[in-house]
Amino acid sequence: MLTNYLPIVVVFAVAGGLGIALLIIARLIGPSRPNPTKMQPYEAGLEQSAPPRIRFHAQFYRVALLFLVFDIEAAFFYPWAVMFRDLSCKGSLNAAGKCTAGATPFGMLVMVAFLAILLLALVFVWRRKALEWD
Amino acid sequence: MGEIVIWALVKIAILFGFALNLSAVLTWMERRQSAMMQDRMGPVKANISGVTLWGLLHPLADALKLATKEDFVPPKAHKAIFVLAPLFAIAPVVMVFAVIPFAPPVCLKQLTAIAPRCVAPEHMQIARIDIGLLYVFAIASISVYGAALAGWASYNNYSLLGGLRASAQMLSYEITMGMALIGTFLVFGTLEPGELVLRQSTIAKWGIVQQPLGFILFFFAAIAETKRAPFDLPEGESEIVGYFVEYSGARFMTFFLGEFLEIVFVGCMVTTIFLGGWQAPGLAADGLHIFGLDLQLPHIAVVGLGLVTFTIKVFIVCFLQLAIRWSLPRMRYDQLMRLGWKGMLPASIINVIITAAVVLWMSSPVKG
Amino acid sequence: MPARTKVVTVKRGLWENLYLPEIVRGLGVTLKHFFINTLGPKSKRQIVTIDYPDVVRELPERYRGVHRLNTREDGSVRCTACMMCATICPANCIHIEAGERENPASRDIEKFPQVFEIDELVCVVCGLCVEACPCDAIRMDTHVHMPPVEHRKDAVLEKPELMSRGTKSIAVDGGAGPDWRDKYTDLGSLTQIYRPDHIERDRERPARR
Amino acid sequence: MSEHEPTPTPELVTVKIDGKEHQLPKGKNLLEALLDLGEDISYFCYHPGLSVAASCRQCLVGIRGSMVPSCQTTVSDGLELESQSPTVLDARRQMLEFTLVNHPVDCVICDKAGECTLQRHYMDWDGKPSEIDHEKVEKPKKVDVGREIVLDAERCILCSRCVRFCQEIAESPDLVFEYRGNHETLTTAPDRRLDNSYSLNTVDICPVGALTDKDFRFKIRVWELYATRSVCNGCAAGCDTEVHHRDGRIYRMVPPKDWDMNLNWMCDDGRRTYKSVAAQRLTRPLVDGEPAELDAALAAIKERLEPLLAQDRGAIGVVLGADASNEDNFMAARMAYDFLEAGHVYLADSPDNGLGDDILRRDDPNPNRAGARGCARGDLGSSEDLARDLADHKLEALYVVGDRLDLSDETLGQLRGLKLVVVQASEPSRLTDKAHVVLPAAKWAEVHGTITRTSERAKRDLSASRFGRMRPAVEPPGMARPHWDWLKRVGAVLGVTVEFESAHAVFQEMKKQVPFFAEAQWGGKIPTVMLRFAGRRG
Amino acid sequence: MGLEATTGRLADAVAWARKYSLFTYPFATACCAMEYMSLMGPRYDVARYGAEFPRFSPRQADMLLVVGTITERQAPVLKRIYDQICEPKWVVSFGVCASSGGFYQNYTTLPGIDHVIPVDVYIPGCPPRPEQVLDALVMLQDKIQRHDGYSQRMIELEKREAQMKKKKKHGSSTETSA
Amino acid sequence: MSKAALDRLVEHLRDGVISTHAHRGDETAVIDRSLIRSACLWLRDTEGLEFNMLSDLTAVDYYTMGREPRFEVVYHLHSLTLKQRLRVKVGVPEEDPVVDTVCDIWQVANWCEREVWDLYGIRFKDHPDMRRILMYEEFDGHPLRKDYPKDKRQPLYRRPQHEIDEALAGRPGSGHRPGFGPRNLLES
Amino acid sequence: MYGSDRLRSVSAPELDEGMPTEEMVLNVGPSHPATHGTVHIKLWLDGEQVTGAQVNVGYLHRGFEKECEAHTYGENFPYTDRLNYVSPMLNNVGYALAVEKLLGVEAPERAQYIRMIVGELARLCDHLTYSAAQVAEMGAFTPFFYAIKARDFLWDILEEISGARLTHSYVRIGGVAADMPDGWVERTLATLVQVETVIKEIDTLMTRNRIFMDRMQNVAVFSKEEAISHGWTGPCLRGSGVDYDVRKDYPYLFYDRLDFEVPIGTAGDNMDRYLVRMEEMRQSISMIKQCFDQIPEGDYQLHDPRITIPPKQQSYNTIEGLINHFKIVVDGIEVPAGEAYTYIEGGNGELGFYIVSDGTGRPLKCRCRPPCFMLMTALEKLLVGHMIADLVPTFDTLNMIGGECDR
Repeated sequence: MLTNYLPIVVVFAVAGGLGIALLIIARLIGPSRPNPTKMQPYEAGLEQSAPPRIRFHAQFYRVALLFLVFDIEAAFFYPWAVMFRDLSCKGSLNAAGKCTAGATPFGMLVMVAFLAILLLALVFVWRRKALEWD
Repeated sequence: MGEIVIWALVKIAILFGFALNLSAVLTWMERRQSAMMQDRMGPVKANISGVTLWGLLHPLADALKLATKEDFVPPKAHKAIFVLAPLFAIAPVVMVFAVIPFAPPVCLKQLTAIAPRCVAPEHMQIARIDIGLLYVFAIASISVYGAALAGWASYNNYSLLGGLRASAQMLSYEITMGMALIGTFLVFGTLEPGELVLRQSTIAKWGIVQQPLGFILFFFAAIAETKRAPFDLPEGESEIVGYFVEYSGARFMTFFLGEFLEIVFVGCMVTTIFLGGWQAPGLAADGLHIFGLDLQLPHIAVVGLGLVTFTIKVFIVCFLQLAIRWSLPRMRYDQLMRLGWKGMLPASIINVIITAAVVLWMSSPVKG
Repeated sequence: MPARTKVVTVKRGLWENLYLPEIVRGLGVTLKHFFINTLGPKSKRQIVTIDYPDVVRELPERYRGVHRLNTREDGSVRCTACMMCATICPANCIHIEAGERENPASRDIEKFPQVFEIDELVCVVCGLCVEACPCDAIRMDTHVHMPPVEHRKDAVLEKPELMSRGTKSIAVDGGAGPDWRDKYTDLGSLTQIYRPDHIERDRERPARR
Repeated sequence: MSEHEPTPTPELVTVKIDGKEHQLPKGKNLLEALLDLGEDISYFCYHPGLSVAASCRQCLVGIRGSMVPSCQTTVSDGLELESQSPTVLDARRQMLEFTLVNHPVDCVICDKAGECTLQRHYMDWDGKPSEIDHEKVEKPKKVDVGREIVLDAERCILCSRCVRFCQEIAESPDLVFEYRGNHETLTTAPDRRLDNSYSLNTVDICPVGALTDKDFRFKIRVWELYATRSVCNGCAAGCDTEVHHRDGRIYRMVPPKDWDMNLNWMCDDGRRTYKSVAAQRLTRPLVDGEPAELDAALAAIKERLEPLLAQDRGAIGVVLGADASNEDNFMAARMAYDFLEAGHVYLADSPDNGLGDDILRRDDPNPNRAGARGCARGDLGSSEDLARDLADHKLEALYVVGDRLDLSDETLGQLRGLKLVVVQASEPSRLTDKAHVVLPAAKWAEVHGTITRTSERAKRDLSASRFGRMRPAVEPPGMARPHWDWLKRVGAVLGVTVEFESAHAVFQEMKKQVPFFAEAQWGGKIPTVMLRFAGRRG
Repeated sequence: MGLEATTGRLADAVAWARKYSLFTYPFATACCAMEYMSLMGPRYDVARYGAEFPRFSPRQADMLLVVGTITERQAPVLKRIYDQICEPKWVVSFGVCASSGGFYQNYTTLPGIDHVIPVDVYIPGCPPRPEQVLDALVMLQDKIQRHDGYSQRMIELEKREAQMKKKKKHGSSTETSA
Repeated sequence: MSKAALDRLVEHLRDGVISTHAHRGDETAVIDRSLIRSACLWLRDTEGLEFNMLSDLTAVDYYTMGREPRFEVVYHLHSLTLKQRLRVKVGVPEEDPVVDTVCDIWQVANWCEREVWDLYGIRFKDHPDMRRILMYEEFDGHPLRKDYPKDKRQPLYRRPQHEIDEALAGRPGSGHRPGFGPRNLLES
Repeated sequence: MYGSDRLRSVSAPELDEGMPTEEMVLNVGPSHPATHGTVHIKLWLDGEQVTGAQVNVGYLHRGFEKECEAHTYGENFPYTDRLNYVSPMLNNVGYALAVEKLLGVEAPERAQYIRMIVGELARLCDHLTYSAAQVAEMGAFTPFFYAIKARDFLWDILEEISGARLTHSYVRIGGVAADMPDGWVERTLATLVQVETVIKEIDTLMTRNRIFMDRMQNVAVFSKEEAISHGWTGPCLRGSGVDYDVRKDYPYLFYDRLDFEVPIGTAGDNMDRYLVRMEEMRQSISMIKQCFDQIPEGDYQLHDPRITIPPKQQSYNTIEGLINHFKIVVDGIEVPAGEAYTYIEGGNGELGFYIVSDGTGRPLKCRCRPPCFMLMTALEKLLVGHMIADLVPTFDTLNMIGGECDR
């Protein structure tokens, strides 16, 4: 089914081309008249007070870490969510999406367990005040 | 192989024509709509020998002007990243359109037939892949680089702050956005957008009815992803001027365009996932059945109606986004993060659990 | 005796904490405006924009516009270069150079402004010059605002231009004589500052729309 | 009459004014006495420098129930009078109303407006609209009565100050009244014009705008002017004067209002001296006739003078200026004697012109000949001496301060042969054409400084007032500078470091060094004021 | 360079675009800012001309609208921001204080921003009515359509100078070769 | 304004009060310069006076009136609790323009005193941050002194003169006639 | 600078230990959207948090006092207009009252009522502009436009009476420049209805919106004592819970004849300052209506030859009138030597004028006590410890007006 992804490559090419084309046009037809002041960064009409290459506050990194954790975890939900009905059935599904045999809380429980860990993590970071931003 | 590419190009032409035009129209709409909300006229004066087209020429003027504005790269900036950042801002948004189904599947050989049964319908989405929505999330999260890198590379304190805010905000809401949809997947059991639309055949089956909380969470998280008010912190014009302070001309336009493409994309996503996509009430494969009306329509007309429906829905969602953008004040960074992490994320998790429980209960065999 | 003070506060409950209800209420206001302004009946539309160059709004009677110099019966300038306006002008935007008429008739005023310039780019439109003029020469009731200019010197209005907007004034040089009170009683309040009795102008000015 | 002569202290008598007792000198003019007491009394015709006419009847006081003009009354023992009672005030108000009956509605064009006594009195005393309906009498307007003066008879309130001035001070009865009653009109005497050399004082003392100065007429409104106190440089008298100017231009000179050595008077010629300030001026240094930068000019002097300094200092001549201030001459003298050790020091002056009189004017047209002489150590050569020395080739270099050096063509020709001629002058002249280096100098109205005056009064009165003080009214044009400043700079390039910050510093040094100036005073701080806010004028 | 070199229809089209898409950098300081708000406001709605976007980044602005009194202390700030605006740019002096210092003729007020930066359009009035500003905007639009404006002229000038220099160089080299 | 408060101040300071007046109902005390801090503290903290707010702090230059001392620093006190006001002034001579700071008594005085320093050149002893506030650091002189010419500018930036001339086209507008006017108010 | 000892309150001390961050130094202003009017705020930032702030005002110092000292009392009205340019009428009134106090005269009753009416209209304009800026800078543009629309309606009314939209120069010493025009009362009342609607709309859109509340409540809290020590007056002081309104406590004009309440806040945070202003608008509207009910017939100007220019016809036709006219214009109104301080409730609080006269036609000193200047003294304190985004609403609630703060 890799052919399904072929259009995406085309889209990729088109998207990239579009962006680059825009920028090249600008380069070609825009006027240019540099001066020393223009070359300096804008800071509300004053000279830059300090260079912006600094170590940022740790909370920004924290967000990135938390994102990694939660986003990857969330990714696990996707297949589960899609397959949930199947997981919840002992037998197969009928056309109306109902189980033909009986329901089973297996899928549910699996994910609840997973979720519980995730929630625990959330509670942990919450309690550790890692979600405080002021 | 060749045929696929050609088809892809055709669909790209249609969809991009749609998306790009819509985003251009959106800039006009944003200005006219806000004007109407604010008791004023809005842009109307641009004209070509007297023809104003209700101000539709203004976006054209903007684009042309921005493209011909001085192209400026600050010498202290990190040049490569500075140049690449706008690409990062726009390319992912363009790419994610690939999976949006914008019209009913077409039976190429039975265009004039009524309710044809095709063997292999041509799906009106550029790429029909099973993990369509996962693809969306994967690609969409790249766009955070646009703002973050732009902010960092500009060598400017304001833009640095903007970039930091952008990355933190977009990462945070990415999670909520992803989690908010899980309920929908639970209900519909598919990740493929085209399939998702097909399963929302009646209003009662629309995502918004099935997943109201999911809809609200997704909608607002998506607005946050577009960096628009009340979540426009990265721009935060009155505080830090914006992550693109140092960008001029076409590069700035690229950000601008990306932002509007995102709005359109949010419109498409919400339409596809929650509003039944191109499905319209009463629109069936063989024609229109609504309010006692029984209209037999040829296949091509049905497809056309589907496309129109889709467009209208997207417009409505965009309209709503714009209305929100003009009415609400901006949030503060910590409040935004708190809302994301402590409000919407738990809410979405709870939504997942409840939905799962309900689905579980619903899918149990009918007693008796 | 009613309360002297009133404590203002806004309570915060679940309703507010839920974000959405108040957001929706707010959206209600803006959307109401939107729909009335687009779909509503013409009479109810609230768009207040004046489409300026195409639609010109009537300016109020007292509006202080660009200056003008009034003329006498014979068409000469009323101003006698007494410098009252230049004196009171806080911006010193009025420049007058006085001249002397060569052979004035016996009762004519021998002083007149050879140069009368107003730099509208300095003028702060305070109207004090009109108040200070003892000859009814300078007025700002033109109902015209000064147009923008491309060069600074273009904004210096000289005597001919100032006079081109002028009209005959009925105030009499050197006094109307001992019975001036009787002459002016029918003209309403004598004490109007911005609009002393100036009937001709009102008659001559075409209605604007 | 108010000659300020030391009079024996008069006998004080008790006078009751509005029920309050005051001690006043017996026999003194009652109006003067009341004014000295700070009483608020209006008057038009009275003038301390003139005889009493009592024609305006504005200074009424109530004495034993009747209204008497106070200027005509003298202080006597046991006098009881009302000065501020309602009846008196009302009487004055009525007098004012009568005065205004025939006065034209002319303030808009009247040059006196702003310093008009009538205006001031109206505001102080009346302030009510007229209640008289009366056709104003028409009289001649714009009558050319003299060389300098235009008369507007309508405005005249018949106070006769001008008539008295011409008779008593100028001793030239040019003005008279004709007709009587409502039609009484000021006019020139038969076959005469108002042409005496003090005629412009009538403009000053006219309480209204009946007499106006042709030169000043319609140029500017008085309240727009700025007043700077200075000294007239017209002749050796050195009358105190107020220079009225605005925006770098001088419009007129008037005698100061307060009492000083020249009374309230100034001669017509003196008033016109301001014109030379705005005349054609040197604005840049010239080296060999070509405009040069400041440094280049100084360098040229240094280059050409230094060889001479090494060889023959006796061949250097310095010319002091009778038109330069004491400080300038002091600096020039110092340079001549102490540094250059010049062999010849001269004084450039203009010869007496015989225009002097016993009122104010002097024969000597040089403002500061006495001061220049005072600076000199020993005799100064005259310009004839200079011509002679030049002819004898005794000079190699000449340094001239001031504009007054007037040499014959022949002598000027001889200047060519010199190694260096430096002229510090304010105006281009035949001399500057010949000079090697010309340094533009500021004029009297542009500098701080003192001059030594020789008026009769100055000799008699306090020695301090022998020195008149100049204050700058306008900025010097271009690169023009005060003489002393040029001398300082020239000295600096030649290696003399005398750092004077200001003319005041030079003055202090001069006072210390030169006995002639031991008693000199710099004079008080009199800031430039805008006449509009200079207190109540009129 | 680039487009500025071409003339004719394309340049006209670009000029058309520029005049209807004037992003403003409002250098708003004083009283006039109140009228600027009104100008933005529903009553006068400068958006009709497509000039409603205030861009506080000089890189994206086309029109520097100097609104209000500029003091000596602000002069370097104004100059800096003017310099940082990307080409093409226009300057509109809003109100008499910006244009000439108005009635602030004292130790602290700049006697007109043209002592610091070049100005394309001056608007009199203290503060100007929005109508006057709209007039000015129309005037500026005309100016843009004429390809006029201070910075345009400067670009033109620099280009000509560069060409001259090039020609000279070229000419001299040919001479030597000949 | 309050008569009673003024009386109490006079009673408290005795000889420290140089003069008092109540022109147009504004009770005013001119007090000795050295006493200002203690007097202010006393006025703030004494019951029945409770001047807990410093309404305004400014200075006046009496140069043109020729008065000695040349400057006066004026404190407008206000009691929010008792709704009464009082004006306290101290004379400051030109040669030694220093007054004790009151910025720890009322915080607002911090900036007000900076402003007085900036515009009048009166220094405040023990002020923590005696910088210019309204003018720029490069500015020379104190503009509200009467001997500072009104229109003496000290530019931080100017275009090249020929560009200005070109922009003004030789005519800066009639309003801006170059004025020598009041420039030499100050004697040399 | 305030906060030089850098309060560092970090959220997760354990996490941040050993991870020292660098401070970012950021200039906000002089030309920045948040600093409407020009002010320069130098911020030391730790992430988003403000650890130090230095506020530099003075960018709009236009030499008000120096100009006043160079012009006559009458000529100074245009300068006062441009002090607090959001409510020029109030400045006019305050200045006129100060000069009148020095002169020892009082304007006719009708003039005083007109002054109250235009003053309250100006207060409405001020607060509307405040709320417009407040919401717009927090990102909500629609209410901004509504407020500007309402303000434009009010300006139309003010223009009709004074002849200028913003810089009215309408009040005169001894009265006002002209009487109310015909039909003005009705038009004003009609406009007030529209303004009320707008206030209600802003209220609906903003006040209880949680985003707005989050950003306003408990931000920049200022205690009573500190507010008093910092010389705060007006809505900001009342927001901190101090009951002080010049109109109530020291009634000038005829405010003692009007029935109104003084809105008081409780917490002293941004929200309270906002709410106080919103309530004041409603009070102002009611006050204007009361004034219209009470206003008597009569003259709108004193007729004192030493204070007011005589009626034009007298100037044209009689020498007495002309002399009077000349003397007033040229010499100015000669105010007896002395000093006077008057204070009125301006848009931002106690607007005082301290005038010293030396007996001539122009003031020896004309000091304006600028309420915002006093408010701004506290800004550094208010910012430290909050986030950079709080700068915007905090700065807005202080409602700094450059013309008044820097003069």
